[in-house]
Amino acid sequence: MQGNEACVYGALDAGARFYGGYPITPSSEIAELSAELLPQFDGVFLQMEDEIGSIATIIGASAAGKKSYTATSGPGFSLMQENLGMAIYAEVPIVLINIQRNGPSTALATRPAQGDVMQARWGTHGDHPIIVLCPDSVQECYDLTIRAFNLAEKYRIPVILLGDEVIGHMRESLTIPELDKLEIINRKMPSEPVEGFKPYKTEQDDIPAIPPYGTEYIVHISSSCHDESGYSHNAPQTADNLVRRLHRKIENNKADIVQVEWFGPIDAEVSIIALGVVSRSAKQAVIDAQKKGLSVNLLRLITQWPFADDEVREVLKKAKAVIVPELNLGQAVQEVERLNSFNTPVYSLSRIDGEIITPTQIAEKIEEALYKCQRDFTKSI
Amino acid sequence: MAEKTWQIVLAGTGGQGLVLGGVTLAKAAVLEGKNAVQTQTYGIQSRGGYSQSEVIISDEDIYFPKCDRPDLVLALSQQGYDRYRGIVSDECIILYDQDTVKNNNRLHDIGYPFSAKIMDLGNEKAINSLFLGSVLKLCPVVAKKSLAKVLENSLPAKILVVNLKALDLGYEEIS
Amino acid sequence: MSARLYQEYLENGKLPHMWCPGCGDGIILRAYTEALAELDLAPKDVVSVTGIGCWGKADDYLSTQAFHGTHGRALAFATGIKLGNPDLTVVTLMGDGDAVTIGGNHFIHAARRNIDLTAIVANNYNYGMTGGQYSATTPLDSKTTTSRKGTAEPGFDVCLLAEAAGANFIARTTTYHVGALKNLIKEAITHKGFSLVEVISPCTTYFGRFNGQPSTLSMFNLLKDKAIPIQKYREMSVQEQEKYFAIGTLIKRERPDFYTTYRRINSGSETAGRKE
Amino acid sequence: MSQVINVVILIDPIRCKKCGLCQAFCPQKVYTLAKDGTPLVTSPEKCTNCRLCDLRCPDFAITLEVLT
Repeated sequence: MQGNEACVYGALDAGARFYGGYPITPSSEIAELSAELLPQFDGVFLQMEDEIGSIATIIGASAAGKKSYTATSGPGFSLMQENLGMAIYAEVPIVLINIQRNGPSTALATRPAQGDVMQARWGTHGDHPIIVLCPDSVQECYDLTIRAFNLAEKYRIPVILLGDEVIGHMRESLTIPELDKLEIINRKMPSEPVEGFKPYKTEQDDIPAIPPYGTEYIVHISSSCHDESGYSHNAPQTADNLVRRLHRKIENNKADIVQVEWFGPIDAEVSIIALGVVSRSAKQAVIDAQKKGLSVNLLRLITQWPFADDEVREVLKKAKAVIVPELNLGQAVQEVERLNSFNTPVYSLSRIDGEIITPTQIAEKIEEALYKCQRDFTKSI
Repeated sequence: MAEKTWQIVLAGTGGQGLVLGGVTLAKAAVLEGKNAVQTQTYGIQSRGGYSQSEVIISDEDIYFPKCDRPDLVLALSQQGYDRYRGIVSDECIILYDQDTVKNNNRLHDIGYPFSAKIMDLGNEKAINSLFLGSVLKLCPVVAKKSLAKVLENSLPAKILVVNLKALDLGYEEIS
Repeated sequence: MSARLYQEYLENGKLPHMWCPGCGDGIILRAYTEALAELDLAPKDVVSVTGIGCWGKADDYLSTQAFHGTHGRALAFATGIKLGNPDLTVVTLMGDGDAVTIGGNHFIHAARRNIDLTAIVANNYNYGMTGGQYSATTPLDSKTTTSRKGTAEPGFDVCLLAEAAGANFIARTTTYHVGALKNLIKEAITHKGFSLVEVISPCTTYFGRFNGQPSTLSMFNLLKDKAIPIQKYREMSVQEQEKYFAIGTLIKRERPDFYTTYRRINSGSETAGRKE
Repeated sequence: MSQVINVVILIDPIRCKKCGLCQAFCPQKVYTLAKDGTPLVTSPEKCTNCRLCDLRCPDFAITLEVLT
């Protein structure tokens, strides 16, 4: 099965029943399979007029109670940015699958890239939290799509699944578990009386229990600054409280949200930090290095945002050198550098020609890093 | 053979069934309990542009999903041949269509008249079964009967016969 | 006769509203709430979807379910809401900017799909909230804050646009014709498929002032004089028609709405199970 | 023979923005305007409860109550 197809099966098993989207390479298989399967589950597939409408319509459907998703790629993802911010601010859970392609602009439409690392984090205007998950296999396309819906529903926030052309089109075996073995999280419902109900009122967990339209509760959902009632409220304190709470509900739950994978020996001289498809090259590089007697490991960031600060710091603290290979000119590496209070040499390895970084390229970087470590050590004595 | 990781590249032109061929091969491997990863590289043309399909088959976990050390490259177009001729190892077989590709006399070049043979068979769409037969003869990545099984599971009866015939022909005529 | 009162649909505590004296928006909101009351729709069963702009603030004063989205996208949000829960009555409240300028693409496609929802478009021929700039409905040669010497662009006819796109129910009226306004909104809501009520509404602060209509009353008198019932309008010569605009129910069609068609085409597929 | 009905017209001074529409378009001339534009109900006996002022008031400021 293809990665893109696995996303659709994941969405359906997570309970998604609404898709709104606009076809774009290399994500279109997600639309095609959704169009075929959703009616079989009493769901609706809608091909919208553009990506602005696509994200808007799934936000609407989610507000009406349907778990909803869309899929796109770079240019379409750019068009979705305004309403991505709307969903974050109004706390409407959606899942957005972005199968990254080479950019900027139309560029190489059929080739992979990881150029949207920062667009996924900061593409919409204003301060905002976001959750971004990064699959590296067909199995994870399925697993992480379910997880994306679970996190979206639990924290009432859009979750982005950030794949790339290779992961989206790659075919591998997929194991689909029994439905009753899956953990499926649904949004919490209010227990307050209908009279005087305030949809954006929160308890300690900072997560509002907003029911969908169609219950006895009256719900005001707003893209403008709003108080607990959901009605517009422009007081400075209201604006400040709202955005700080949105951040808190994610930051205070990083232990639940952030997932990483460690690969190779626990302690290593050289550590690689990688995302998505590139981590597959990195895994091969780790194995090849082991065969050569070199000490190399990999930290794979399954959750790309919020960033795995603690785990990355641990790597920076222990390793003699860190390599960050990515299919862009160095986006994730900036985050690694941000956390580098240990003066650990950090090497960026970039590729932006539409091909993926090979294990050989990483091996060369490992050797370069080790040589420099050796040389610095020799100089120091 | 147990520990061997095979890398097969199918290169040619969009519409030649290269992706389907790769998927068929990968499915046969999965049927035998092996791991398989299939990827593709294609342009913006659906028909007629350069296209390639890559398959990795192994008993072990497959990490890097692309063929960086191919065992065999099938070249059904000149572009496919030229793209790989300079970058593959000397041991890598390049199996090319001698009707459409001008080869460069590499040691492990093997020509076969795929275009002419498929015309003889009378169904151009069976070309992927033809080349898969030849690929299997040169690289025993899966048993031919596994591949035939995949075809039986996926093809309608009326075209299955010609595909099985193409598979056998491709297998028998290559040495 | 319904026992409901229009006040039931208002957040009375939020009044007085933010609109300028004499602004048509308040009149349209009044007619909308009155229509909901007469249709005996419970506020919980109605979703009012707004965009951005003066009329986009309408949800601030409504006690129905509400969705206040981004500029121009109200119909795209509303499409999702309606398809997410087809039992809801979904009404979008948009200005000329939301509906046919920044949101023009969603407008024609919502009409083409014939989504079962109602669009109440308050057309005041300019962007009131941002200070009176021209929009896609501003008539040629009108003075606005971005066309001090007159616009070089002709404006859209909102109803013709909806007609060409395929809407099921299309009506136009003005804020002077308050009885018709309420009745047309009622009919639009009950008519299955995409329904449009275009309401010509005076912007007394900007558009009127810049274009020779200095007061609220002169603008209302102009609406009274220029608006001609559709039957009478059709009898006019083309030259005469150019001086006026038609009001009333312009188009009424019975094309099946999107959801009905979608379910019909896909009927029988529900039996398939989950792929293993 | 016109039927006489008693209508009490209430104007909410907080909501009213003094646009003058009620006075301008009342078919029965029930209203007059004060110097500052405030509508005054000066001829309530003429009111036929047509409700045009109520429906046309942009500010939800007018309430008509029919006394029986």
